[in-house]
Amino acid sequence: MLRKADLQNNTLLEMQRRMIRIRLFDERASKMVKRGYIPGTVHTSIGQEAQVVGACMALRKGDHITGNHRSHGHPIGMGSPLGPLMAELVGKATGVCRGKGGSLHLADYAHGSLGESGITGSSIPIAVGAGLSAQTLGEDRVAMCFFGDGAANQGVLYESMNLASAWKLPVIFLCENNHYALSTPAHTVTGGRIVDRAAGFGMPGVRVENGQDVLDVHEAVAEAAARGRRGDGPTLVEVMTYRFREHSEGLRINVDYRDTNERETWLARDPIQMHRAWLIAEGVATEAELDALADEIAQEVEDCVTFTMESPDPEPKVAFEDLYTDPYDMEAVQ
Amino acid sequence: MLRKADLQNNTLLEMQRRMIRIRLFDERASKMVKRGYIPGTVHTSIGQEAQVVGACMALRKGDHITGNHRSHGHPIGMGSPLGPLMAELVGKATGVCRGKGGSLHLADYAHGSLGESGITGSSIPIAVGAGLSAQTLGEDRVAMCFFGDGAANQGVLYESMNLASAWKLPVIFLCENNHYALSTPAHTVTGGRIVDRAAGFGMPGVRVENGQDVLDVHEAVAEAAARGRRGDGPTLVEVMTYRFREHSEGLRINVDYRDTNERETWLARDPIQMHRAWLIAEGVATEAELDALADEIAQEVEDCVTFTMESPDPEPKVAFEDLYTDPYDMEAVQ
Amino acid sequence: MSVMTYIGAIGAAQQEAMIADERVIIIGEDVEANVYGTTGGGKQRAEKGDFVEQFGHRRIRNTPISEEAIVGAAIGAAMTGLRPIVDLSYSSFLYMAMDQLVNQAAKNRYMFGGQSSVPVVFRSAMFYGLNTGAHHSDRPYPMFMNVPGLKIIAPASASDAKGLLRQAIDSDDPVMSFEAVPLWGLKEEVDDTEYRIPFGKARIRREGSDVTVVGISGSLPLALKAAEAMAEEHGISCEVIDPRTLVPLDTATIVESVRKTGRLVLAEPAHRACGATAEIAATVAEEAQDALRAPIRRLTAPNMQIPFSPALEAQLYPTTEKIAAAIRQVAGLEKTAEERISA
Amino acid sequence: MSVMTYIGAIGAAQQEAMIADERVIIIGEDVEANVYGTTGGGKQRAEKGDFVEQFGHRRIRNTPISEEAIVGAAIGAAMTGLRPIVDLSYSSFLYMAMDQLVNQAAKNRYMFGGQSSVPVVFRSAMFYGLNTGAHHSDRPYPMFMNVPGLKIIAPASASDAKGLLRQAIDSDDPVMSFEAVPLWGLKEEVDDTEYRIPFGKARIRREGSDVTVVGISGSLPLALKAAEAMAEEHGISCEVIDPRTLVPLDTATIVESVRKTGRLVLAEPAHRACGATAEIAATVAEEAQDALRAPIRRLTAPNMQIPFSPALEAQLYPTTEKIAAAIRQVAGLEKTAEERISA
Ligand SMILES: Cc1ncc(C[n+]2csc(CCOP(=O)(O)OP(=O)(O)O)c2C)c(N)n1
Ligand SMILES: Cc1ncc(C[n+]2csc(CCOP(=O)(O)OP(=O)(O)O)c2C)c(N)n1
Ligand SMILES: [Mg+2]
Ligand SMILES: [Mg+2]
Repeated sequence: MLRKADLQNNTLLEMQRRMIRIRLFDERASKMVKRGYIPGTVHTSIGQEAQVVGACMALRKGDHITGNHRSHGHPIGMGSPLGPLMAELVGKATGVCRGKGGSLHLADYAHGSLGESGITGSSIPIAVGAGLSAQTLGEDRVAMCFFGDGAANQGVLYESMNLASAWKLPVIFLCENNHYALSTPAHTVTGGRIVDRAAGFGMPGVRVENGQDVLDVHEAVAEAAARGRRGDGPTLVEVMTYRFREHSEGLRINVDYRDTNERETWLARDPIQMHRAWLIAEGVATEAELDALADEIAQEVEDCVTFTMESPDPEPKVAFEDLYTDPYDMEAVQ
Repeated sequence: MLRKADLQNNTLLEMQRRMIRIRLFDERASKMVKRGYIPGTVHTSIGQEAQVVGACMALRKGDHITGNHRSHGHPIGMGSPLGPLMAELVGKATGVCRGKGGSLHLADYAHGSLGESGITGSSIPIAVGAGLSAQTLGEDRVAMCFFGDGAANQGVLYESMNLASAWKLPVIFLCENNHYALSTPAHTVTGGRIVDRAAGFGMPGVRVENGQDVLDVHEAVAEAAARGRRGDGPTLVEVMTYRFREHSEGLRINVDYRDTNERETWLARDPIQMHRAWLIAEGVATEAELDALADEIAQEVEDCVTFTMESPDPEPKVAFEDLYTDPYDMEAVQ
Repeated sequence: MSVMTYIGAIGAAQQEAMIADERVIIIGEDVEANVYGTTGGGKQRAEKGDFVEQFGHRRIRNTPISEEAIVGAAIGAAMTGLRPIVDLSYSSFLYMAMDQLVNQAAKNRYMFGGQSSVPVVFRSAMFYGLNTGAHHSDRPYPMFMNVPGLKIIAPASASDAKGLLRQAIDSDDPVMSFEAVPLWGLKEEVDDTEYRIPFGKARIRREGSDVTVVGISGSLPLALKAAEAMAEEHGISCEVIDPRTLVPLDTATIVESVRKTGRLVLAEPAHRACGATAEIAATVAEEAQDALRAPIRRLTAPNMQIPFSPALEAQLYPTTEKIAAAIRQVAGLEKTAEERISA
Repeated sequence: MSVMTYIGAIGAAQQEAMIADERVIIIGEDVEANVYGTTGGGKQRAEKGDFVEQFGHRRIRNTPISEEAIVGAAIGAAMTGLRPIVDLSYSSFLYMAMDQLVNQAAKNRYMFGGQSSVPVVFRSAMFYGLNTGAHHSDRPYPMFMNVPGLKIIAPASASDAKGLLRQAIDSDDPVMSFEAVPLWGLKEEVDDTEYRIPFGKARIRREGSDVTVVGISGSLPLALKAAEAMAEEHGISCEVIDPRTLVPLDTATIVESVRKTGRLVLAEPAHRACGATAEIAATVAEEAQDALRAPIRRLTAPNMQIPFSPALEAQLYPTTEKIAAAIRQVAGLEKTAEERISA
């Protein structure tokens, strides 16, 4: 309740908007995988919207993020328009990466997204680099990297945390702890708690226990961002959350690696429903207004699909562009 | 004083023996670098003998170690004979690695040394693997990896600590904190304290503040080894020590990166002198006995040099052996 | 004999080896749930049994996502009594463990003068042509060919996959297995008994006298198809060779074939520069230059990263048609671009 | 003009670029104390000035021993406004950062459809022939040639080192610089003003008509010496070519030369399989097979790790004598082993 005082109503509503955008975009993407419009697979953020949006909205224009394979939420959280994202998933010329990245490698430089990474953990030091350039150039910005509980066991995370800490870089290490890495429960492959790893690297570690609450996440990340901007260095934020779907759409895993009770408990804590109830209870918006918001976004998602399906495929020669900044030289690559 | 009760006199003397062995071996090696007998350079353990010997002597026959570029102390600490080590440094056929490893890549399988590594941090997971085989095969042994304060910022350490912790492997992570990585003071490139990194990976972290005291080191490592053998998993032991010499023999660094006062304070805490005084004070040995011991080792080092200088160079064809276990096939490699 | 898929054959080889030798263990991400299809679990791709039930949690272990430590631990375990198989899933993840592969697995035995041996197998699958984007489409075997001390297998059929992998697991040296995902579903009659295929022996998949065609990994079936089409359409007789192992590489069989045919077409899915076909072409130019009656032709992925879009990706790899065109060209049935211009 | 060593020229290029552009920074282990000799400090190897004093601690930074994070941070910094130079000291340490080099530096711009550019230089030095043992003797540039998206320079002289490195720092793409430690002390007259050498233009170091000799990195001076000896001793006229950049690789100049000479000898310090010379040999076998009047000869390190002992190591690399023997052989002055046997 206290926290509300700090945030404008339109910010509180924008949080809901972005969470619904992620939900509906991902649900639609999931269908499009099943129907074969999207090649390969996608990893949805369904269930993790609060964790994504709370974090992204704690940043400002000019700040940077990097992400991972669970990728659509991050740029949407930063405010990317949906059309070029969906077109990218389908591999169209109008995709945000010209159809060359696909779901796993979304990037939207206009909205601060430096790129998702299909290689788990691999984009973590990229964010450290964005913090380094901010510090060196004296620019007032911070950088945040998203990674999962699984990726938290990649060594590069600790090299990155140490570097950011030693150099006091404005970096936020945001661990999306959804309790599983694919079929592997985090506790079976993780020694200790991730949040506790911060201390040994000389930085604060904060665990958001209720990662389904967008305001809780927002508060923790806003604090970390402020710390970075003050020149006090990096923060590790571990957000406890849950993915509602399978690791990736269409993947069938032979083994019941997630307990039914556990799943149901988490499903009952839907971040969008929770924030909706809160907005109404606090008088920020009425049911009708929130219904209208959801309808509006549903239409936006429809439109992004129409945009996508009406977009052309990239010309074959596009495959031979963008490797280097030099003008395209077909000879050289053949 | 208490600790003495647990150790036999011959163990206490053997500690002194091995420390002096390291000291005299390394001093001799240093001279041989200067005179051009040893190609390249060597990294001595002079000043760090207590840290090395206290750790090695806490292990048993059958246990394993891996090490790093500061490499001679580790096999000597495990009881390796000096001749084949010195011959290896010079590149002779009688070298412990047939002249193919050199100073940075000593290994003595007969004495539990699985190999030093010129790549900092790179031998850490090798020790984890030795712990994995021990656990899987039900063999009652532990594995210890040595690495410096500099290497403690390599990501592979944290992957390894996590893996060993998750699987409860009998591994000891032994950080030789001599306060510098080459010309770089540890505090300038390290966030937090290394020992504090253990907790976040679910294992005990122990810091031996007086790493110049062989008994202190021994105690900490013996405890860690016992823990491993009990099936309680890994331990991180950070030993605070100091190298008395330059990073490597012959290296001249342009900048005074080590404070003179600091150096003198540490030089006054010579691990060999300290243990000698203790042995005499405790009545374990007389001055005369300890002088005789030193003389004996001086002779041993003389002999190992003679052995080395009288040894033949390896035949050129030896360069083409040992790549694979298959019989040597010159054709295949040319 | 029974009909097996390529991926089923890999599972079968692993199962066979685990039964035969208690020291064989499998570690990797999500191997317990058989997510990648080679660690049992009847409903999935591998043919028989659930490995966890059959061999227990000590011998089939899920790992954290820590490729470097996993690979290093496998090396250390191999040096001290186990015979680990590391399932690294995608070949694109090998880079995470590069230091351990190059500086430890490949070098240890040599550096230590033969004191150690490193009996470990690193399996990874090359997903390409499947719209998985640049982070999941690598075919990096040429890099590892430049690292002495590793052995490399690249099976192109189910029966070879089973026999080569079994030989790899039995080997006392580190072996990297590069498996081609486009071949996963390919079926073949495979011997159910234990057999091993020796390393360094190319397999002549088709005898011929006019053109030697070498196909590596996923390019081999395309080469075979192209050869058949050329025989039918033009009466060109192609000898199709599968090197099967890239280290050791049986250049002798290829050179011998070129001495007979005088013409060489090479196909592989890796990038062009310094690829396996570069090595083969160079060796032939050294050892059989006098026998060459036409320029050598390499068909590879260009020196370009892999785009995601289905509209873009497929054009980057060798195809049956491209191989056929190259065969026609070296056989003199098709003019080169230059000849066409100057004509 | 002033006389500079190869390593001095590298320091000079770095200093020049840092003066010219505030966005250029240098990060690496022990760069502040100039331990590796290219970051100023008059008493050391680089020629002038102390970089820390001149450019401050923000622009010359010691890093932790964390190659992967350093390289990744440099990439991220390059994508957001800086132009970092990463000093990785020994080339053998590149493997630690392999994922960042291959999956991020090389792929980002492409995957993101041109949204990013990655103006970063990764410098590393190839220590070989110096008895540093297998962990410090790598010459791994061929691996990186197989990775589209990276550019690679391999200077063989002081003046080329300065001009190529300067071009690399000015480039908006990621460039790897492989420096040859055996050449560190080599002196040459070097232009003191700012100049850049364009990538992809081989340098013909000696014109000739009988045999084309290509030398890469540390092998180039040996090739030049061999060429001189052959001219004196046998009147054989060698054309000696230094590709200078390996990506892009100027095969056109080499092919043109082979069209003139009909003979090709290649020398490089890397391991043989899938080396740069394999790529060049393959290209020539594709594009100038008809012009070849003798087999191509490659001189490389064998597919063997590097031993420590001085009694063992030197024999593994190309030498002036070996290059000379190969020249004699392709020129028909020396019989091949086979010819000797059959004669
Ligand atoms: C280096 C690397 N290793 C393995 C994989 C395969 N992989 C993709 S996602 C995934 C699980 C990731 O788990 P986590 O980091 O917790 O993220 P989540 O999927 O739970 O959001 C794995 C193992 C990969 N993409 N990259
Ligand atoms: C991967 C890698 N990076 C860098 C080096 C170069 N190097 C050798 S020793 C050293 C310093 C190591 O410091 P520390 O780990 O503290 O060990 P110490 O020398 O102090 O015993 C460095 C940077 C190396 N050998 N390997
Ligand atoms: Mg997870
Ligand atoms: Mg140190």
